[in-house]
Amino acid sequence: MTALNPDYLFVFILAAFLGLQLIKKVSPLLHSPLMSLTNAIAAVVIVGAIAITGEEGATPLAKTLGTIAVFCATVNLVSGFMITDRMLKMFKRKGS
Amino acid sequence: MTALNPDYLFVFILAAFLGLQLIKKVSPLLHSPLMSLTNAIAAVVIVGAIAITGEEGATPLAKTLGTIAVFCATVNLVSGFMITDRMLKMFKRKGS
Amino acid sequence: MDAFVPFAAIAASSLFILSLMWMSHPTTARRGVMAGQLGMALAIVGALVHHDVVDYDLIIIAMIAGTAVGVPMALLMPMTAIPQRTAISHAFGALAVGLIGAAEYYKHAHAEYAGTFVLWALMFEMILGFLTCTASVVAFGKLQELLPSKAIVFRGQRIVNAAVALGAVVIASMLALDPTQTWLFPLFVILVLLFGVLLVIPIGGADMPTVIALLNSYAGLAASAMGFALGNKLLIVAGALDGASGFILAVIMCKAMNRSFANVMFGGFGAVAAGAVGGKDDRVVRSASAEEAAMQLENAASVVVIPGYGMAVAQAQHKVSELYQALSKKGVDVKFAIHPVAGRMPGHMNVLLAEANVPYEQLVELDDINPEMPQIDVALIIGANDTINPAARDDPSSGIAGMPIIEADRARSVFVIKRSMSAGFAGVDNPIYYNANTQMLFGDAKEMVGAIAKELQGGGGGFH
Amino acid sequence: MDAFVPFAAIAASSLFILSLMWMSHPTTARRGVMAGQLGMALAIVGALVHHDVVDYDLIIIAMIAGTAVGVPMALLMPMTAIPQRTAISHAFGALAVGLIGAAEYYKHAHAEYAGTFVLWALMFEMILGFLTCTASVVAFGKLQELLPSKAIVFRGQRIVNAAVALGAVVIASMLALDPTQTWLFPLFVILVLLFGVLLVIPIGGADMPTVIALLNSYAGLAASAMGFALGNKLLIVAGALDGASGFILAVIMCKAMNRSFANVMFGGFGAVAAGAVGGKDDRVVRSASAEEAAMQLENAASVVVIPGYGMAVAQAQHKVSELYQALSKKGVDVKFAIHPVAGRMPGHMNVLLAEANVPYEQLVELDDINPEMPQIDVALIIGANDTINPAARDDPSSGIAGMPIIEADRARSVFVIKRSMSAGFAGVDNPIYYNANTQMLFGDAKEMVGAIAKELQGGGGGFH
Ligand SMILES: NC(=O)c1ccc[n+]([C@@H]2O[C@H](COP(=O)([O-])OP(=O)(O)OC[C@H]3O[C@@H](n4cnc5c(N)ncnc54)[C@H](OP(=O)(O)O)[C@@H]3O)[C@@H](O)[C@H]2O)c1
Ligand SMILES: NC(=O)c1ccc[n+]([C@@H]2O[C@H](COP(=O)([O-])OP(=O)(O)OC[C@H]3O[C@@H](n4cnc5c(N)ncnc54)[C@H](OP(=O)(O)O)[C@@H]3O)[C@@H](O)[C@H]2O)c1
Repeated sequence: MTALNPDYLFVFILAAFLGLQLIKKVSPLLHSPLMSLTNAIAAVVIVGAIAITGEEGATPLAKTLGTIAVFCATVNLVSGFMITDRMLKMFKRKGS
Repeated sequence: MTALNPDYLFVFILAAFLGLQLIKKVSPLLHSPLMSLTNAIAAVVIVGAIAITGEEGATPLAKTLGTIAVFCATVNLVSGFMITDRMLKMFKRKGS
Repeated sequence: MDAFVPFAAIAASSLFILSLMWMSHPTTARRGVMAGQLGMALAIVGALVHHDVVDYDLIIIAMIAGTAVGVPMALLMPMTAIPQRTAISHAFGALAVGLIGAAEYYKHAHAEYAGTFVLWALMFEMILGFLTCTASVVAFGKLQELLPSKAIVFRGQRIVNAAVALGAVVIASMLALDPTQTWLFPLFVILVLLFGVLLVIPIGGADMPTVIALLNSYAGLAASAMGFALGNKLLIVAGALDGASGFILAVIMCKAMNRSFANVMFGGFGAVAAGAVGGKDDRVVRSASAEEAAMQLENAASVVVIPGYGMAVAQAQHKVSELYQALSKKGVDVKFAIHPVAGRMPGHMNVLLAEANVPYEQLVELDDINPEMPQIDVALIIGANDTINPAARDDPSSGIAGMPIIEADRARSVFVIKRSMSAGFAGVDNPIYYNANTQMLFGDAKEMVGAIAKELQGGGGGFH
Repeated sequence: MDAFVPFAAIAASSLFILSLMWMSHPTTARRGVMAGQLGMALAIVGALVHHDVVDYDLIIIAMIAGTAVGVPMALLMPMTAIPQRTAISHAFGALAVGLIGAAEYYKHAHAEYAGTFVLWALMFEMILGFLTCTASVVAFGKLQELLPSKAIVFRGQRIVNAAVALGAVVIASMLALDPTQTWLFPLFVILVLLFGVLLVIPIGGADMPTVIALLNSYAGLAASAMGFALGNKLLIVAGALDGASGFILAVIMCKAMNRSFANVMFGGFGAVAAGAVGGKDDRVVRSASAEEAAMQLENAASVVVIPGYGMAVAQAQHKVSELYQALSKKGVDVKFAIHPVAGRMPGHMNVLLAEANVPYEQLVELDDINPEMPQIDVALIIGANDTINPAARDDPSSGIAGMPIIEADRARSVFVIKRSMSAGFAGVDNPIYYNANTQMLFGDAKEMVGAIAKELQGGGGGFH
C-alpha cells in the first residue's frame, strides 16, 4: 500500500487511548513491575522476527538478521515476564 | 461478507474496553448528564439512515423508512446534546 | 472526496472518546459535550459526502423537522423531568435503529443472499432497536405517571414473556436464513415491540432509571450491530462506548440498591409499594414546626441535608438552596449527602441542586459522609426515604436489607420533611421516623423548606 | 489454519489489555502477568502457524538460546539491580526491532518499489529501534556504574547531536524515496546507533529511570510502526499500549521532580553532583549513635521511615524490615513514606521493601503522609536526600526548587542515616542536616539500621 491504511490508524488511536487510561490507574506501588511488564509485552515484535526468519525464500541475510532478532526478542520477553512475576510475588498483605 | 470480519471485532473489543475504563472514571456528580450524552452519541446511527434515504435507486419504502429514521435520530441527537449542555451549564463552583 | 470519509470516521470516533473522557469532571464536562457535537457533525458530513448518497431533499427535510422537535424538547423540559426526557429520547433513537434495520432487511430480501452473518447482525440489531423503542416508551409513561408507576404483575407473566421472546427469536432466525419470506417480517417486528412492553410493565417506577440505563446499553449494542452489518467502524465504536456506559451505570445502581439485575428486571419490585405502611402505629412520632426546625438549624455547627425523590416531586430545590444560603450566612457548615440512587435517576439530586446554584463542592457521597455522621448536629432529610432507611442496615428481613444507606439516624438530631407517614418506593416501613432523636416536619417539601428558610431570614411566618 | 490467525491476534491483544488492567492493583497483578504471558504465547503460535512460515529450525534454535539467556537473567538479578535489568532488556528488544526493520528494508531494496508509506514506516521504526538499543546500553552502563554515572557534557554537544540526528533523518528520507541505494543503509544505521549514545551520555545516573521510561515508550512506538509497515494489528495495539505506558511513567517522574522533559533530556542535570557540597560547614551538625536512635525510636508512638537510593545501594531493605518488626512488636506505629522518585526507578523502594516482607499497607504516598508529619514523633531517613530536601520547598533559588518532597523536617525529631555530608544526586546542599531537631547517624545504611534493630531486640552492641 502506498498510502496509510486508515484501519490501522483507527486501531492505533483506540489502543493509545486505552493505554493512557489503563496506565493512569496503576498504583505507584507497582510502577517497577509495570515497567518490566510493558517491556516484556514490547517483545511481541518477535512475531515479525519469526515471519522474516521462517518465510519462504528468505535470503541468508534475512535469515541471519531474523534469527538474531528472534533471539533478542526471546531474551527480552522471557526475562521480562519472569522478573515481573518475581517482583509481584514479593508484594504481600499484612499477616500473609 | 458471509463471515464475521475480524477487523470489526477488533475495533469493537478495543472500543468496549475503552468505554468501560472511561465511564468508570466519570464522577457520580455527572451521571445524569453522562446518560443523556451517551444517549445523544447513540444517535450516530443517523449515518445509516442518511445512507439508506439518499442512496442511488432507493425504493420508496426504503426512502420512507429512512426519512423517518433520519427524523427520529435527529430528534434524539439534538435534544440529547442540548439537554446535556443545559445540565452542565448549571454545575457551578463555589463563588462562581 | 471519498478519501476523506474513513478519516472523518476516525476523527469522529476520537472525538466521541474525548467527549466521554472530558465528561469525567465538571470543569471539563462542557468541553466534552462540544467534542461530542463536533464528532457528530463530522460523522454526518462524512455520511452526506459519501458518493452513494445522491438525493438530499428528504434528508434535509427530515433533519430540519427533527431539529424543530428536538430543540423545544431540550429547552422546555423542566430539570425534574430529566429521567422521562432521557427515556423518550431513547425511544426515538431506538426507533431509528429499528427502521434502518427494516430498510436494510428489505434490500436483502430482494437482492441475492448476502450471507448469514450480515443478516444475523441485522436481526440482532432490529431486536434490540424495536425492543428498546417500546420499552423506553413504557418507561417514559411510568416516570411521567401516564401509566401506573408501580409494577404491574399478573399470573403466568413470565410464561407469556418467554413465549413472545421465543417467537420473535424463532422468526428472526427463519428470516436470517431465508430473508425472502417477507410476510414473516411484520410479525417479527410486532412480537419484538410487544416484548419491549412486556419487559418493562412488571418493573416499578423507581426502578426505571436502571431500566433506562440498560436500554441505553442496548441502544449502543444495536448501533454496534448495525456497524457490523453495514461495515461501519464509527458505528461500532460509538455503539460500544454507549453499550459500556449504560451497562456500568446499571451495575452501579444495582450495587447501590444491593440488588441483582434479575431482581430489578423480573423481581416485580415496588409492586406492593402502596399497601405497605406497617400497622405498628402505636409507636410515637414526634412532629415539629418550621419554626422549631429553624431554631435548631441555626444553632447547629454542622448540618447535613439529605435530599430524595420528594425534593424532585415538590420541585423544592430552589427553596433548599435558599435554606443553604441562609444557614451559610449564619456560619453553619452545610453539606449535602447524595445517595447514588436518590431520586429517579443516577445523579438526579446533583442536577437539581446544581440548577438551584448549590456549589457542587458541598455535595458529598455516601461513603464520605457516613463516617462523619456521629459528629453532625442536624441531619435534614428532604423527601428521602429508602435511601436513609436504617432497616436496610439493621434488619436482614427487610425488603431492602443490605442496601447501602446514608446513616442519617446516627446524627445528633434528625428532621424529616415528608407529607405523610407513607413509605418510599420500596414500600418498606422506615423505623427512623420513630427514633427519639427524629422530628417529623409534615408537609410538601417546597412549602416546608420555604417556611424554614423564611424563619432563618428572620421573616417569621411559615407553619404554625 | 490461517483463518485462526486474525482471531489469535484479537485474543492476544485483549489479553495484553487485560494484563495492564489487572496490573492496577497488587491483588490482581500476578493474574495480569499470566494474561500477558498467555497473550504472548498466542501471538507466537499465531505467527508460527502462518502459512508463509516454512522453515522452523532457526526459529526454534534462536528461541531456545534466548530462553537460556533470559531465564538466568531474570532469576539471578538482585532486586536492587531492577533498573539496570530493565535497561538491558530494552536493549535486546529494541535491537530486535531494528534488525527486523533492516531485513524488511533489504527485501524492499530488491523488490519493486513498495510505496512511500511502508518505507517511511520502516525507517521510522528503525530509527526508534536502533536509537533505543544503544541508548539503553548506555543507561545500563550508567546504572551499573560501568560508565561514569554523572552527566557527561562537553562544549558544542548539542550541535554535534543535532548534526548526527539530522544526518540520520536525511539519509532515512533518501532511502525511503529510493530504497535501492543500499550503500547508504549501513551509514544510516551507524548514525542512529551513535545518536542513541549521544542522547544519553549528557544525562545523570539518577535521571536514567526517566530515560528508561521514555525508551520504553519509543520501543512501543517502534513496534507500532512495524505493525503499520507489516500490516499487523497486534503489533500496533501492543506497541500503542507500551508507548502510552512509558510516556505516562516519564510524565509522572518529571512531575515528581518538578522538571520538564527538556530539562531531563538536555539539562545536563546532576553533572555537578560531585563538586556540590556547600562550604558552609560552620553550621553545627548533631550526630548520634545507634543506641540513642534506638532509644528514641522505641519511646515514639509513631515513626515514619523514609527510604531513598541509599537503602538500595546498601541493600539495607532486610535490616529495615527487621527494624520494622522490632518496633511493631513494641507497639510503635511504623509507616514508610515513599517518594515517587525515591531510588533509581519508579516504585524502586516499594519493590525492595516488598522483597523484605514489609506489608504494602504500611507504604504511604507523599500526599498522604505530609499532612500527618507534624504529629509524627520520629522521621527516620535512610539514604534519602533530594526527596526530603526542604530547600526544594523553601528556597526558590535551589536546583530542585519546586520538587515535591516528603516533609520529614516537620516531624518532631528526625534521624538521617547516610555515610557522609555529601549531597544527593541533584548535588544540592540539604539544610535538613543542620536543623535543631535533626540527628545524623553516619554510616552505611545496612550496618547502621542493623545496629539499631539489634539494640531494639535488646541485643546491645552496635555503633559506639
Ligand atoms: N435514582 C436512581 O437512579 C434509582 C434507580 C433505581 C431505583 N431507585 C429507587 O428510588 C428510590 C429513591 O429513594 P429516595 O429516598 O430518593 O426516595 P423514596 O424512597 O422514593 O421516597 C421518596 C419520599 O419522598 C416523599 N415525598 C414525595 N413527594 C413529596 C413532596 N411533594 N414533599 C415532600 N415529600 C415528598 C414521600 O413520602 P410522602 O409520600 O409521605 O411525602 C417518599 O417517602 C429508592 O427506592 C431507590 O432504590 C432510584
Ligand atoms: N526513582 C526514580 O524514578 C527517579 C527518576 C528520576 C530521577 N531520580 C532522582 O534520584 C534521586 C533520588 O533521591 P533519593 O532521595 O532517593 O536519593 P539521593 O538524593 O540520590 O541521595 C541518596 C543518598 O543516599 C546516601 N547513600 C548512598 N549510599 C549509601 C549507603 N550505602 N548507606 C547509606 N547512605 C547511602 C547518599 O549520601 P552519602 O553519600 O553521604 O551516603 C545520598 O545522599 C532524586 O534526585 C531524584 O530526582 C529518581
